[in-house]
Amino acid sequence: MSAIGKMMATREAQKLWRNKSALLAIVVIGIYLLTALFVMAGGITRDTCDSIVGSNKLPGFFQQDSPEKRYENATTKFLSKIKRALTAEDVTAALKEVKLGPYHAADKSPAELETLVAKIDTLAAELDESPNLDIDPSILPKLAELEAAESQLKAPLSPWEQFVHNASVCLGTDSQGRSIFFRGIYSIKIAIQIGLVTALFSVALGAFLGAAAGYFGGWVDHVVVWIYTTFSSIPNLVLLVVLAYAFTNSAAKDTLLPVYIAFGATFWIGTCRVIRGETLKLKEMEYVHAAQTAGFGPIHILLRYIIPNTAHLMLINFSLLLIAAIKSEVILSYLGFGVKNQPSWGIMIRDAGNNGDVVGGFFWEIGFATALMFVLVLAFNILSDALQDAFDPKHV
Amino acid sequence: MRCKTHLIQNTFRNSIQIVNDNTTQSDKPILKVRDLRTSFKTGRGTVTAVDGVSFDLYPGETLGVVGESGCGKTVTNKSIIRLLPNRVTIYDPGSVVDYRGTNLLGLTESQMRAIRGNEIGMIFQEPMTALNPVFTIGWQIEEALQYHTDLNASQRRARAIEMLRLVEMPNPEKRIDEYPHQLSGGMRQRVVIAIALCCEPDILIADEPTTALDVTIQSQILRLMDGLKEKTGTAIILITHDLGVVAQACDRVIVMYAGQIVEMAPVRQLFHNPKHPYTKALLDSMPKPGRSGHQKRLPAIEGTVPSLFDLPDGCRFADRCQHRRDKCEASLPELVTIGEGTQESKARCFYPIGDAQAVGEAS
Amino acid sequence: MWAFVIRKLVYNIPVYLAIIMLLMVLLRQRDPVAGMLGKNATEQDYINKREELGLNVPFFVQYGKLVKSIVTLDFSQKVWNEPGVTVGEKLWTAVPRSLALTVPALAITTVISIFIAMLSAFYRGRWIDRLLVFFAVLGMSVSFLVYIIFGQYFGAYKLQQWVGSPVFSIHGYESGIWNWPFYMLLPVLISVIVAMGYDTRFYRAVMVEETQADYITTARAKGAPQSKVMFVHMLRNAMIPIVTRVMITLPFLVTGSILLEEFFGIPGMGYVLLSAIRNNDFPVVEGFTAVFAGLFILSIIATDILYAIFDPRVRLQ
Amino acid sequence: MSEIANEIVNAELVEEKVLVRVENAVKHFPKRGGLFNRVIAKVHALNDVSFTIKKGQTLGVVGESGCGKSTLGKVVIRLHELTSGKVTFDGVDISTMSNSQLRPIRQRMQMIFQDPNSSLNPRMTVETTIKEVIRLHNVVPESEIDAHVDQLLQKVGLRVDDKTKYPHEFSGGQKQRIGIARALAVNPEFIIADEPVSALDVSIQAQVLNLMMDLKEELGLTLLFVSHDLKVIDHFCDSMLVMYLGNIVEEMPCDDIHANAKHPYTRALLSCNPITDPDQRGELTILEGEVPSPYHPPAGCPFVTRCPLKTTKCETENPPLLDRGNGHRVACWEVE
Amino acid sequence: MTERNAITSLRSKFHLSRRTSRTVWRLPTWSFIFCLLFCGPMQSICLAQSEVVLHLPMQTAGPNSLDPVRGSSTYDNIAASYVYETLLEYEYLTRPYKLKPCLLEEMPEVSEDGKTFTFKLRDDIFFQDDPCFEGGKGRKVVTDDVFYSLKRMADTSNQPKSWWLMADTIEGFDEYKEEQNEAEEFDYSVPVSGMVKINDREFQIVLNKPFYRFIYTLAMFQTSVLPHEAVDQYGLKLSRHPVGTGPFLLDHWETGVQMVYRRNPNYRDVRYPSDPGMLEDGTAPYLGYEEDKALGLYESAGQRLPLADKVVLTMFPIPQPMWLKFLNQELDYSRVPAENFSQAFIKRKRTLRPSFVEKGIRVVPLPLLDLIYNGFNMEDPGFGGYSDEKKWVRQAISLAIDLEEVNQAFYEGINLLYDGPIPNGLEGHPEGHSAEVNYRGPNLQKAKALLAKAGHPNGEGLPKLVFYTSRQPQSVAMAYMSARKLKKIGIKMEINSVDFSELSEKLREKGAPFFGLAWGADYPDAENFLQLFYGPFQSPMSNNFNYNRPQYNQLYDEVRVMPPSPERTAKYEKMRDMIIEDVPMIGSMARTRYYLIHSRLKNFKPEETFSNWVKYLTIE
Repeated sequence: MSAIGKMMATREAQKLWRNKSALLAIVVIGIYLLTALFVMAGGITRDTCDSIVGSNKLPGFFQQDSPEKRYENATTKFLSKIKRALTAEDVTAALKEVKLGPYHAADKSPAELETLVAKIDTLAAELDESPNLDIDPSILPKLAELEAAESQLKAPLSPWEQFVHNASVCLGTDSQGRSIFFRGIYSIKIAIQIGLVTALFSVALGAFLGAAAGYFGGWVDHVVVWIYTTFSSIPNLVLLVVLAYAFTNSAAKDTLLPVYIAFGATFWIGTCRVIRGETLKLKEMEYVHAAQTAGFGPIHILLRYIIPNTAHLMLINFSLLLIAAIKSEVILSYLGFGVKNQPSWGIMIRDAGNNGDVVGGFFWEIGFATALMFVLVLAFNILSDALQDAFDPKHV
Repeated sequence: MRCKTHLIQNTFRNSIQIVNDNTTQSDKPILKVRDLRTSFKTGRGTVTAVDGVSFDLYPGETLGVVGESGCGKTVTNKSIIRLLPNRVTIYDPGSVVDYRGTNLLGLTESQMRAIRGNEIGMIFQEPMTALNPVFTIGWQIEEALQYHTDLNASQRRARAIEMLRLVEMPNPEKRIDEYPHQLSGGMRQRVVIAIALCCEPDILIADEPTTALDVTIQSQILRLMDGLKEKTGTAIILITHDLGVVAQACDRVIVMYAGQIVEMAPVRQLFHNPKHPYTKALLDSMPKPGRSGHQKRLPAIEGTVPSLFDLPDGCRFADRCQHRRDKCEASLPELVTIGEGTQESKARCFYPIGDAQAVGEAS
Repeated sequence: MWAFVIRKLVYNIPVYLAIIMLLMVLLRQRDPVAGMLGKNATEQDYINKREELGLNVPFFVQYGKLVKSIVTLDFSQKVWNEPGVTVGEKLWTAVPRSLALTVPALAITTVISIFIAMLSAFYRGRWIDRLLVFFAVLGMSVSFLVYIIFGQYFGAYKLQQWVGSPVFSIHGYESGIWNWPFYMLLPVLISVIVAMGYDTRFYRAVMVEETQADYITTARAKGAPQSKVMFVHMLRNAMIPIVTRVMITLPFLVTGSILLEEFFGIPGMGYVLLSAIRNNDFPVVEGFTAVFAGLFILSIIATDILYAIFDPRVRLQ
Repeated sequence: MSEIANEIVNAELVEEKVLVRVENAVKHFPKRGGLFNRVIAKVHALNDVSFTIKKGQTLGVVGESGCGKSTLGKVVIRLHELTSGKVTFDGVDISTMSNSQLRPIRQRMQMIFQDPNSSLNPRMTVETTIKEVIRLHNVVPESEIDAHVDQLLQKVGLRVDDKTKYPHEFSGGQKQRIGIARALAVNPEFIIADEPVSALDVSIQAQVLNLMMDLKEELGLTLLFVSHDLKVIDHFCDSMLVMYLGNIVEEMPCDDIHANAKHPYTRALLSCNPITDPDQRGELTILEGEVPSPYHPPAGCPFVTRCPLKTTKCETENPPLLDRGNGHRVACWEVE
Repeated sequence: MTERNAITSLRSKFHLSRRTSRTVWRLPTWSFIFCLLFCGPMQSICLAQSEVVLHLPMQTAGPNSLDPVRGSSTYDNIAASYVYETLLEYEYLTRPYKLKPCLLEEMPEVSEDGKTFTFKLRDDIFFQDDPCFEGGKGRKVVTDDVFYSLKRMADTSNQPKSWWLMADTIEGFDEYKEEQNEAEEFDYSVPVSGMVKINDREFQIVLNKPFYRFIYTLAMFQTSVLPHEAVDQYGLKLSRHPVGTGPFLLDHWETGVQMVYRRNPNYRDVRYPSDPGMLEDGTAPYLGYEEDKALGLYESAGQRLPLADKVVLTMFPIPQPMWLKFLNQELDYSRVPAENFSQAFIKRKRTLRPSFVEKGIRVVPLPLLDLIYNGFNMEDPGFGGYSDEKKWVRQAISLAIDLEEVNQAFYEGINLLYDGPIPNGLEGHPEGHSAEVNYRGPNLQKAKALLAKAGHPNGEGLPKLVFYTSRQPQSVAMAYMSARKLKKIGIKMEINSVDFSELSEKLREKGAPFFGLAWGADYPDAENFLQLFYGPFQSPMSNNFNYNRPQYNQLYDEVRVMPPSPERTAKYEKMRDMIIEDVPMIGSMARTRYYLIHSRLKNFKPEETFSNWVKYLTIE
């Protein structure tokens, strides 16, 4: 990493700093990284993402819910929980357990609650007469009354809870009633994690093997070339899926490890090839000869002279692989081999696609995930472009 | 083969003769460059690579342009033929490149194309890369003919073979169908020359044509160019950093330093009686043959060329000049005529060598 | 040249053997028999089935069998999950359909990308170049899956609603050249849009490099018009990296595109392959990989040969 | 009398002490091809080359590109392995030593490279570059390293403040000075300079040559100086080797090469070198033709294809490098 | 002036003449050429309207095998039922289900002891024309074909998936199976003592015991009748080349994409059911008759089947294209996936949204005979076992899981929750869907109390509960929802999402302590569900729970030979309550399928227990 630090002081780096769009990209990436750190620090937990905050699929600010939707919200989720609790053996204890998103049962006696429930039921029954509430404006007062009664069932939220709740429904919920907003934000962590680990691993492995192959030549070179030719001659899809399958019964199946391995095994090849080529070039540079004549051993030369001078390629490859990892996660998740047990953009896009959300005109889940991913990938694309510009004088 | 030496000697003599004729007959210059000022837009701001260059080129003469890397000699010549990237290049509106009465800087790109290769040919430094590797050399020569002449295919081929013969390519009928990589450096440079000359341009700009070649090949190429000049009467601008090449091949010499002409003189005068301290220092710093200076310190020019981004207000050579005085650092000297008669030379110096005293006291 | 080809082939034999080995080892991490028999099978059924599938013999015997069948170009192994179908039949029906999708996509992408790249390289640094590069990057930043989901919705369904008559099929496949635009053009266009960003950027970098070459200056000094410089001098030299890239892509054409095929109901190789992996249909996966790896190696050799054709400097050794 | 004689002998012994001896050095670069990637052709970079460098001597090697002069330098310092032959340094055969055995020898011999832009690791500061070498060979104790580095930089004419800078922050001439400082850092006895000034501008070239000259005097270095520029060799060296197509065609002291040069190639080189005097222009020997391909050198004398003096004998037999006395050796049938 | 002369001379030699500036091809002109490439021919599809073509969807990549014996999935069933027929079938419109003869002249005669069934085949049944027959003409179906088809279920080389239907049923059949599979070649000509041929049209089948369910078996597609010629001819390829007696022929099959069927021109004269009319006492002849009548299901009464000339069955492994095609009128009907329910429906009334109604789309709901459950392996040392402590732990787990929440989150609340294994509509289903004693969650207090009682307060001392479920994202999400609930009572649950094949493997090995599965009815009898818990049917047979309680087994032995009667129902209820008490499974849910149809589709009354109803469909 110190090599990268030193690189930042060079002319190339200055060229990079002058590039305004690259700076903007760096700022964007920084924001994502901070968000990821925030999530990692427990800012948003997996439970937050999985908890059901409502069946309201449309984002709050987008449009007023239709009367049918309002009716449904008021009469199903929370109400049914209260009703069930009221029939339990230990009513008070059961009431304590009632929870929907941030809401708890109001601090009322079971009798009071029962009256409220009865009131709601009567109102609901009246409303139920109407075949379609959406086209019947006359029911609106009654609906308001219903909602008011229902809200009395719930304990009032503290301002912070209210804020969190508003945030969680600000982009609506997915088909299971989970907050799209929190899932999307949480996925930043997953994306960054997958991207960083995969890219770091692939670049490190590729660079090391590539540099060694290029520098030592001979049988080392033959073996490395042989390995990467072998790996690249198996269709990527087959390799990815078969590798992901290999973890099906292992303890690591619920972690991101299968994803890391599947990507890592396929991604290092490109880097290896590039670094090997560059090493072949660097090997003939005079400063490498100088180091040889000074009497430095091959490992020293490799680590101090060859690899640092491929740092720019590693950096460019790193950002390209990061993009590739984030984008491939979607495909792998679609095929069912990607992230499990936690949200990711891939899963959000897949769910939206599988659930026919798009057909139903419900673009929020796929839209938010795509937008978040788009901005990050775009930023990395711009950055890697800028890096290429800065480090490859021919590229301008 | 030894008899060739004699022949060449004669050739050189003749060429000098012609130059002298031209100048004495005050033949009209074929190219007049006036106050050429070329700037580039870069990431760090605009930089003026050529700053107020003016000179004339007469038919049949070889004009040497000499200077260290980055002094603007290549930019000057690429400005003339307008081969600099349009996007980043700014020609000063006051600059004029007058070729037979037309200002080349004012021409459109398509008008310029009719000039390039046709009226003005160009040879480049790296014969290894200057040829397109995927086409035969014959194709590449014929291509130029295709743009500028009405010859049909077989005539073009005949002409290309003729050109190869002219540049003393052995076995041209066979070689014409070879690819550049099959030729040695010297042979490739001959091909480049053949391309430059196939439409019989009035001016040939040779940008360090021999730098990348070995000395034995260099002398072949120099001889060849001189011979061709003889036959076609083309005026040559020869860019080089090698004073030896200048001494061998040029009639008049322009010495450039940091984007400006610092001295302009006929070749003999320049070598025997340099006016500008830079020219003098440059000549002195060359290792001399013979035992006199063997294993002695060379009179080197200390310091480095100033950055074009950060030029001094005064004389650009001032901080390296052994003769500098206060005035040199304060203001920029003009390029003024020094000397007498036909041996006329110009130098950009307040205190030119030789009559430094005189000018110095006059001011 | 033949010596070169033969040497390359010989050199790649260990690579080939390793590919088959690696794949077989990876595949055999899973037990296909249980899934096939369902849960009601007895131990004896299980043993019988293993025997029938040839899984009862030691690994290296299986390996030898597979290698032998590949060497003799024998694709008559039975597909496990589709009784009565051989691997060969499976591949030969699926691959052409994938090709009908991928070949036009590659061709269109390459042509358009080269064109845009040249335009971009020509106007390098100006707004039109920046715009084109920006769009390329923009296009690359969206997931393939999103393109497909929205492409199908807007490109097939919505378009049909607006136009009033079917323009592109939403889903489905029929063979025949006249059916091609209806069923395949939309998926092809989607994959063109997806791939164009990458290709444009790559080709642009190639072109930019070429524009800086000395011989371009020579050509301009000759008085060559810009069109000749670009389409004759530059393109011919740029053909070398372009050919390399296209050749490297070629073997991947037979894998088809799993996502497009699944969404648009094209029974191509990607579709077959994925369901084969999911259903543990080893013969299909192995047969296909063998073909693919063979193509891959051949394409590497072919690349070298084409290289020599396009670049007279290269001699095959 | 005897005392004087003794002294002379001693002086001679000291003076005559051979530091580097190259015997029958052959270096082939193989070119592979064919069905099984066998060696199908060889570049004859060095073809039976023998010479010695005495302690304190500066030996110049001159020749055109591809004649093997750089290979010669690299073979001596073991950057390339010899195909056959032997290199002895201070009486020790180094051509078969392992890398670790070689390390102490490497401290005593160093190399200066041609291209200042590529001879320094762009990712290391000047200080790191030099210190690294010092540490490797434990030239000075750790505590004195800083002082040693400063001293070195001053010696090559660089500002001490600049030591934390990266190579790209220097001009070409300064980079070459850093390269020299790195070579000197381990206090070597013998330096191979591979075209150290050919990539520099004329004005800078003189600066660097002067510096090397000073250092040579001051440190009593032995040098192998490779260049394609006869003028520089002539100016700088005590004696020189002229190489052509992997062969030494002439070796002679630099006392007056114009008068003494015997080999037709040396003579051609001399006259081709453009002389900075317009009055002397034209007195050139033009060598016709091109250097033959190193893959297929001529059967006889390597120079036969271009030689103005060639006879039929030259076409079949390679002339031996014969001593003509006074340290002058020539390989030519036509020279008496 | 000399140089000028030189030029002139050269010029004359080569006829050099300088050109004036040339017109140049500007770059943009190229763009037009490339644009032209896009203007490929666009064509629209024209469907021949002369024949009746049905476009139906299938929500999967497609069937694996059309061989009745090899096929196992619902999709195999559906695809095969176009071509194959069974001895009996269900009446299309009548509810509750009622069997009627299909290949038979009349319903089989059952002997007094209920063990001997006498059958008589119809005289007009021919196999489809196929090259495997002599002259390519389909021959008449005879008794031997029926026996042959049944015997194929015993031949393990066919990898039959449904032997359990025949196991311990027909006299001598089990022995026959054992003998023939051990013999070198499976000999179909060897007689089975329980299969008695009377003549080519008449035969008897003798059972070991009077198994009542046997009659249902004869309506299941596994017992479809097929000719031995086809098996001989096609071998394994029979899976893709069905030769049956049914109303349709398989025209072509594009794996994973489409199957096209055409009308069987030689199909015997079968007519659309005629309107039974209201009974004399003014009651409907069957459940839902009025609705059927109102929907016009009797408009085609008396018409010859099949009503459609061609059926295009398209596979949709992913929903989006299916939805789009349905909305685009390219499919005649579509199932509404639960996740999409609220997009199409006003949830309150379960009616279609106006936007759908405007398009002329109608909804047809179908409650399924479904059992969705999470099962325990009763032999698992951690959570299996019959001791009270183990039972309490399972009961606690059951009480912790909130099925209603699962229903709301994943099924839009449209699933029916009930206790025990018997779905709604069958005898033995608890009244009000809820048994008197039950352990339906959520009741965390009770769950915690039970855990404590079992000696595991807050889950202490309990191993990790390893749960196996399908790879489907929805199942995984459901599992995690349950895991969160279990965490509240201190039980850790590990979730393994696996392919069905891996799950099968685990179940076969009894290696899955806890697993998610579903069972759909093969025939409308609670026995079909209760047999899941019958001890002798342990893995690898259908009893995945490895539940084995002697009382239960005894009860099962009793009920399986009983005809429908109040006594049998009482026994069903008893068995149900045993299951509820022992908690070998946590459940239950039954789905309701919502079908959307375009108004052009006629006679649509979907059913998933049997699938041969496509022959009744037509479009306007």
